[in-house]
Amino acid sequence: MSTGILLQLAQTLLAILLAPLLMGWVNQCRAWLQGRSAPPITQPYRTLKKLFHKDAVIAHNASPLFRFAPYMIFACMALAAGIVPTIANDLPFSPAADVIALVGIFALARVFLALAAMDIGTAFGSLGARREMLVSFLAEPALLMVFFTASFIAQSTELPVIVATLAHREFAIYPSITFAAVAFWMISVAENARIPVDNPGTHLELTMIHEAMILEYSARHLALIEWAVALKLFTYSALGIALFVPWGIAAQGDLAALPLALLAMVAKLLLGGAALAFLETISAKLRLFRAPEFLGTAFLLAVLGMLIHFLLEV
Amino acid sequence: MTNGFYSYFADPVQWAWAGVMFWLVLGFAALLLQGSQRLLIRLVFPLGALGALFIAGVGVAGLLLPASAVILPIGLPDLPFHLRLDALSAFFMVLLGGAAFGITVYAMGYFRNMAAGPLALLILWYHLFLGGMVTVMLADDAYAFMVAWEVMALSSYFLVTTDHDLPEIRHAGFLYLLIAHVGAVALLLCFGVLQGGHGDYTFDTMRLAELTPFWASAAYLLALFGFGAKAGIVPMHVWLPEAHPAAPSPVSALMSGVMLKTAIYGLLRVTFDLLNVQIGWWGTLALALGLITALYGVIFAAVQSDMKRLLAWSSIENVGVILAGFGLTLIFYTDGKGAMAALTLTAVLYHSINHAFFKGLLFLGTGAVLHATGERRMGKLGGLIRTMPWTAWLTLIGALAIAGLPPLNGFVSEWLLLQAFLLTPNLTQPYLNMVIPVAAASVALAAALAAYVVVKFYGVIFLGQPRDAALQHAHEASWPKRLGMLWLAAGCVLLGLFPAQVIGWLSPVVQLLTKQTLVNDGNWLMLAPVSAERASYAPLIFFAVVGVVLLLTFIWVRRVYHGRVRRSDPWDCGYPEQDARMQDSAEGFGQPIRQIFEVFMKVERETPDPFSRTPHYHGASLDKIWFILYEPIARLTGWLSEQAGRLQHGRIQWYLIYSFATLIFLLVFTTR
Amino acid sequence: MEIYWLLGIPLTGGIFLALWGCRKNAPEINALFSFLTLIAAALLTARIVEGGPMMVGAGWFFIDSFNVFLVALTALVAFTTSLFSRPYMRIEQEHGRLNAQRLRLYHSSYQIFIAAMLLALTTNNMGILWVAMEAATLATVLLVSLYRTPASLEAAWKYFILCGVGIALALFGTILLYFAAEKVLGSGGTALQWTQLNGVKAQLEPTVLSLAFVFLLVGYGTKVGLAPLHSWLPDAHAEGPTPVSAVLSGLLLNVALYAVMRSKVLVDGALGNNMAGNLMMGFGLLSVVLAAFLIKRQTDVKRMFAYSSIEHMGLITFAFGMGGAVANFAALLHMTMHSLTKSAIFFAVGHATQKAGTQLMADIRGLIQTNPTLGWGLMLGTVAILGVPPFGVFASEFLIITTAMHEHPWATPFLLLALGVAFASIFGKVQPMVFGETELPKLSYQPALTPVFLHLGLVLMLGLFIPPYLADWYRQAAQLLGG
Amino acid sequence: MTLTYHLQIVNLLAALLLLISFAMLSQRRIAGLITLFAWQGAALTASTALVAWSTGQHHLYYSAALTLVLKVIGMPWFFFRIVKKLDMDRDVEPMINIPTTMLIGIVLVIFSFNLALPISELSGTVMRSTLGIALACVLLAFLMMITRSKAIPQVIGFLAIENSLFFAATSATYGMPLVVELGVALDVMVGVFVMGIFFFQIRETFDSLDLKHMEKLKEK
Repeated sequence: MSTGILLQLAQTLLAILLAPLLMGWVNQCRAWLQGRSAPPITQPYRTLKKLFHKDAVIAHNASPLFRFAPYMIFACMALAAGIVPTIANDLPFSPAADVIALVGIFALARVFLALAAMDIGTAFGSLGARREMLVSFLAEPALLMVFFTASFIAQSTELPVIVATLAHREFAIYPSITFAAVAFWMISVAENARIPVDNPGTHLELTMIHEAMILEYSARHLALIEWAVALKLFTYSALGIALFVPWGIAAQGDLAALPLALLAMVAKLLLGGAALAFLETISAKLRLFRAPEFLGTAFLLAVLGMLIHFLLEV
Repeated sequence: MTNGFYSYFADPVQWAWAGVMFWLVLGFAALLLQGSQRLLIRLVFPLGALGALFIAGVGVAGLLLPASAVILPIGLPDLPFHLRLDALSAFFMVLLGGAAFGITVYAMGYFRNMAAGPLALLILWYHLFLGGMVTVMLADDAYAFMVAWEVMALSSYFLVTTDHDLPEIRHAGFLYLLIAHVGAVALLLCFGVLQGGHGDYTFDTMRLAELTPFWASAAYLLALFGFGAKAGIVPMHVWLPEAHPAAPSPVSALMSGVMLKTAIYGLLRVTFDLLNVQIGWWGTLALALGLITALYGVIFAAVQSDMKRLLAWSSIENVGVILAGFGLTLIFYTDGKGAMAALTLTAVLYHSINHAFFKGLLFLGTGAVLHATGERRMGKLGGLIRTMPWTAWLTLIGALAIAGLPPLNGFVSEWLLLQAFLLTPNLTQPYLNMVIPVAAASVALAAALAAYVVVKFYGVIFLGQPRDAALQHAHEASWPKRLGMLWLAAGCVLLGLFPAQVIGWLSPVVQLLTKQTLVNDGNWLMLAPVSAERASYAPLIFFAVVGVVLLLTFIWVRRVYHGRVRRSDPWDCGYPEQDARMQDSAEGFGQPIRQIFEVFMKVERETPDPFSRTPHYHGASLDKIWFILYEPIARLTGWLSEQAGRLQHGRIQWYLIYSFATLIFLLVFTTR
Repeated sequence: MEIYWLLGIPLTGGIFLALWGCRKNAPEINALFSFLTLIAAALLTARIVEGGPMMVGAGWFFIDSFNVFLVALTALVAFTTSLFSRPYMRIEQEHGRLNAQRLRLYHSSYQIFIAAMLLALTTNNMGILWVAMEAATLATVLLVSLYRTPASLEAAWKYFILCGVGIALALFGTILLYFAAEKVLGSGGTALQWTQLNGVKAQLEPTVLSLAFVFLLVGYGTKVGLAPLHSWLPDAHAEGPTPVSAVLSGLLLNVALYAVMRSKVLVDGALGNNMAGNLMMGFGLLSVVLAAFLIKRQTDVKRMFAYSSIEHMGLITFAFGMGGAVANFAALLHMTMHSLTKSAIFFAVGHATQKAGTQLMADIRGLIQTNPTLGWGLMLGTVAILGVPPFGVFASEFLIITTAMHEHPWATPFLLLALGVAFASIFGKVQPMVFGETELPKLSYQPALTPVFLHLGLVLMLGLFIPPYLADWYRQAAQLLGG
Repeated sequence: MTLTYHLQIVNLLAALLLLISFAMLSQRRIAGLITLFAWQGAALTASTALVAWSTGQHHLYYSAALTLVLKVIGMPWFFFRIVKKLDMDRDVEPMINIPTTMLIGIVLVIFSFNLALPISELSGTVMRSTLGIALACVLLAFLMMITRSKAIPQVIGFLAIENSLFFAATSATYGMPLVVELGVALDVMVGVFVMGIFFFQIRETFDSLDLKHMEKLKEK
């Protein structure tokens, strides 16, 4: 148990610390693929440092909610990162929240972000909030369906159990999982505000969703949000790994496997980040009202995956 | 029952009846106290609130003690009022009492400035309403049930039409009472079937009646129709978005939070208790109806621009979710999967009580806003979190709860329901476990849309810049109001944080209906309905972790860096001036949803002329069902009555011909 | 002995008022006589309650629990109506719509009308029953045309001709009855005595009796206002003075139905099948549905409530047609509730229309403002007549509908439809009359609302608690009707 | 055999009644109508008296006398007075033309005979077919009320119904109990009186006794 606690803390801290790195890695890959000279991989850390040092400038009419939100969001993401098994698989936190609760956590963070965005009452803020919720009301159930497919296979909604089933039982091919995987990729693209749904690198009012929400933030608040965003990306990648390529995650209580698991993790993350960057480079940003269609497709795929599970695998 | 005085107060059911009587006395006392308005506010409402607390207490007692019954000396000669308090009634009494306490305390503040005369009447109806609802839950024979049911409807109608000088409120009240009455007649027929020819209308005989599947189904469908009309199930929902907003906010809170649940109670009572046979397709039907209702409700909630209407539509959504859960319970139950039925039923009950609390809280919040600003249109509100922080923060709790966000109560019931859906592979009918995942998907969709609605609701009303100068001096809610909201908010939090305990309290009810109890595999702080292996959720840990991380981050930031803050104008990509008109209006926020789901709506839009000096935009998304279902019915009756009117021709010879023809016809008819 | 008082008092009252009716205090005298009648009725009732059915006057009068409760009801409503008509008629006179002569006519015919109804109820002789019914018609014809407006004349004329013809047919039925009876009982006075007939009903000739019942049903049914024989009813109710509408709706219809029921008992005995019952169910359903749809298009408040009377009479007839202990019980209960509620409504409506100076509902608004008590009286009365608990009308409707549901399920959709339509129409029209704004000033004088709330109070009480002796009374009556 | 002899006469009178009813149905002038009504009364009196004599039901003599006074002398005189007072002895335009009415009348007669057949089978009294005839008369009078559009003919039709009923009572059942008879007679008298009042009221309000002025009360 105590080792469990330690492991849990270690993993969570690790996630929190490594998350910006992943972000940096993705940006670097993108730069390479687009033939730009890339910023150093540690650029995100520098940005955070700079932001933390700055004085916070907030609007006159900003309410306490506005200042409270970044901490809330950061905390939620930290918890999420703590729950998803990245290297080890017996985590004292994980009973606290299964996959459904995980979706709940993301939703909580999102709602707070959207509310904070509306707090100042600028045109962009409410615009961003609206678009964010629009994206999420399709992405969230789709994500849930992806999880359901996995849970139907594993007969459980507990991430460790799912991972255990998928990784440590005898190897089986689940066609449903492939559908789920595609759906999951589309969802995570949308949820992490990446191309083709959103573009993290722009402030064009026609396109921006996530950026529009955080326009009013500065300094430490902005830093926390940026960090949370990185964490979110990390968590989603970890989730994808745990669900679809879980091999290598250390089983319950075998500490010997940990270093290996760590290596495997890093490798998968590098690959995943590269893949994300690649896909972002080759695809173009969608018009906003194509986004619901995009996510609708994701939702459909997820449900389809579940049905296929019932057709072929039960 | 032993003789002597104590026998009158021996059982919970008698305490409960005493509580009802207390309310009635209070109500009529109000008529006598018309002289002093202060007394009405300061004395009667608090007493009423205590009554609510007492009822809740009795409910708890009823959950712990065995069922008890009593026969009152009133009613029909062969059918005196039978009252019975079993676990099911007890649970709903807890729900009622708990919610009603907060609401009544709030009402103390809400009606503070009302003139004595109308106030006295309002108090009378208010307490009749409460008493009626409790009696519905206690009734153990058809007559008592129907009387209580209609008293509830009637008194709430009079409450809805408190401001009867506004025609639209009169219309709302009329529509409400009409649909309620039609539903009541359907229930009457349902009981007529249930009694199975014994000529005895006590629930005991109904339990014994052996109905053929056909008649059982008839009874079930009638009940579904009758109770559905009260619960606002699509397509009988049209009255709800009219009536709930029309009422004064505490009444809206009671209607949405509690009265709808009496319909759920009735449905459970009839289906699981009175009917001696259940059939699988009933559940499928209820599930389908529930999902349709849920999605329909939430979609329309998203496009409303009147805050109370929005809440009313979201009530429809929640009822839909509850009904879907009910249907799933029925499916499991008829499939012989007692344990799963137990889980699902737990979810249903849990969601019912949750909805009572957070919807009540939200309606009270809107009431406070309404009083402070005199404005119901969200397009004229905004930024109230600065002028009325108490209301704003308390409402935030309700909003997060209704959005089904952890660690609040809304999430727990949703979680349980989804867990139940995940159990469907064990069903024997193959087609069902194919279909039900899709059902799960739509429940999830509804939940996600609910989040959208909440952000719209809260963001537009409480955040942003005030859309109207007058809002600058909106005053904070008075203390009774705050206390009332505080109570309900506390309810939301506690129900969210201690699900294991709540489920423990629910178990007698579940036991009663499904002959099975839900075993919590987890410990006191962890909820694991089936097995810890399968699924678990520990809101306390969850809460603790989030809290701790939040705190640590805060301290860390302050320690390592600094907490300096500078105020300035909003940045907003450097646009020079930001006025309130630039924010999203309620319509604007709902626009994407409207665009996506336009098929369900009849959209009326008038966009301003580009050259007009005073541009104004009007958009309304109307319920299509009204136009494709209700208007034809109205037209048909109109046509029929026109035909009937032709008979009344005015010429006496014709009238003579009628008599003549009738006579001849009967002579022929009888001599055949 | 009471029986003679019962019939004598209103009769002398009629004559007295015919002679001295022009006095200033005629209304009080009227009320006084009605009150004495009420006392006589009460005594008679007490006698029956303790002594059981009894035959008076060499078998000319027969009182059992069936008609004694109608007697009590009639006397009560007659009294309350006379109370209501006191201020009402005074104001009519002040408004110059009536003069002393007319008032004299009104008062004396009012008393005679009551006498006739009581006679019809108490007599044991089917022939006398017919005579009394005709007399009741004649007594009210001139009341309907009291205002001498073209409309009231037309209404009265239709009332007179249609009911006259109907009654004539009833007479033919009676003759056939006698025709069948004399072969069993021999000709002479006793052959038309109900008790005698009831004794030998099994031996009566079926074909003749079925024929007789058709005539009796069509005849008395015209006065009950069963569709399609109802055409006179709305006109008469709408155009006559409101107190008259109240007694017509509240009492005359009951008495006519009473006549039908007396004959039904005999016919059932003779035929042994449910032919009579089926006919009544058919008429009942038709009336309920037709009335409901006709209510929808009313603009005149009294006319609307007249149609609602048709609807309720239809419901009662339907219940009687179903037969059986519960249904008969319910029907009797409904008779009581309907009389009390409907007359209460007419009282309230009377004041309202008098105040607004019109019977058009579109012009009557916001009674709650002009006089709250009156407004609430009308609102509660309407709610009660629409069968919303805890008012007693619901109690009977509850029994009727649930019984119908398991004995004649085919009929329930019609009932459901009709009740729904009626509710929508009536409530939708009354609500704006009671609620909302008005420019009329407050009511200047004190309206006679005691009767209204007395009736509603009774209805409310009976909805929640029916005293045991009253219940037994109903049960016995239900028994008599073949429950 | 006297009975059969009487029987024949009474049957003859019955036929006469039927004939008169038809005549009424076809009569256009009000005066003529009143006369026919008087004749009907006369026939009724005769038959009643005959039945009374042949069967020794003495109270039938009273009814006969009553009929004579009321329906042969009283009412016709009354009607003639009114007609003179309101001078309106003009053609009464029936709503349906006479031949059609006649045809319907014949159908009615056949119908009522069929109807009465089983009953008259078991009639213990001397008269067999009279009940059918009475019924036929009732229906014919009813038909007349339907087809006439003025007040007085309608009333006469009403009284004709009364007559036929009375005929049924006397011939088929040797008359009702006396009290009833008296009551009926009283009612009829009062009824006619009330009608008289009505005629004047109607006349002074609509200045005509045409019923087509009285079609205001209807569903809009």
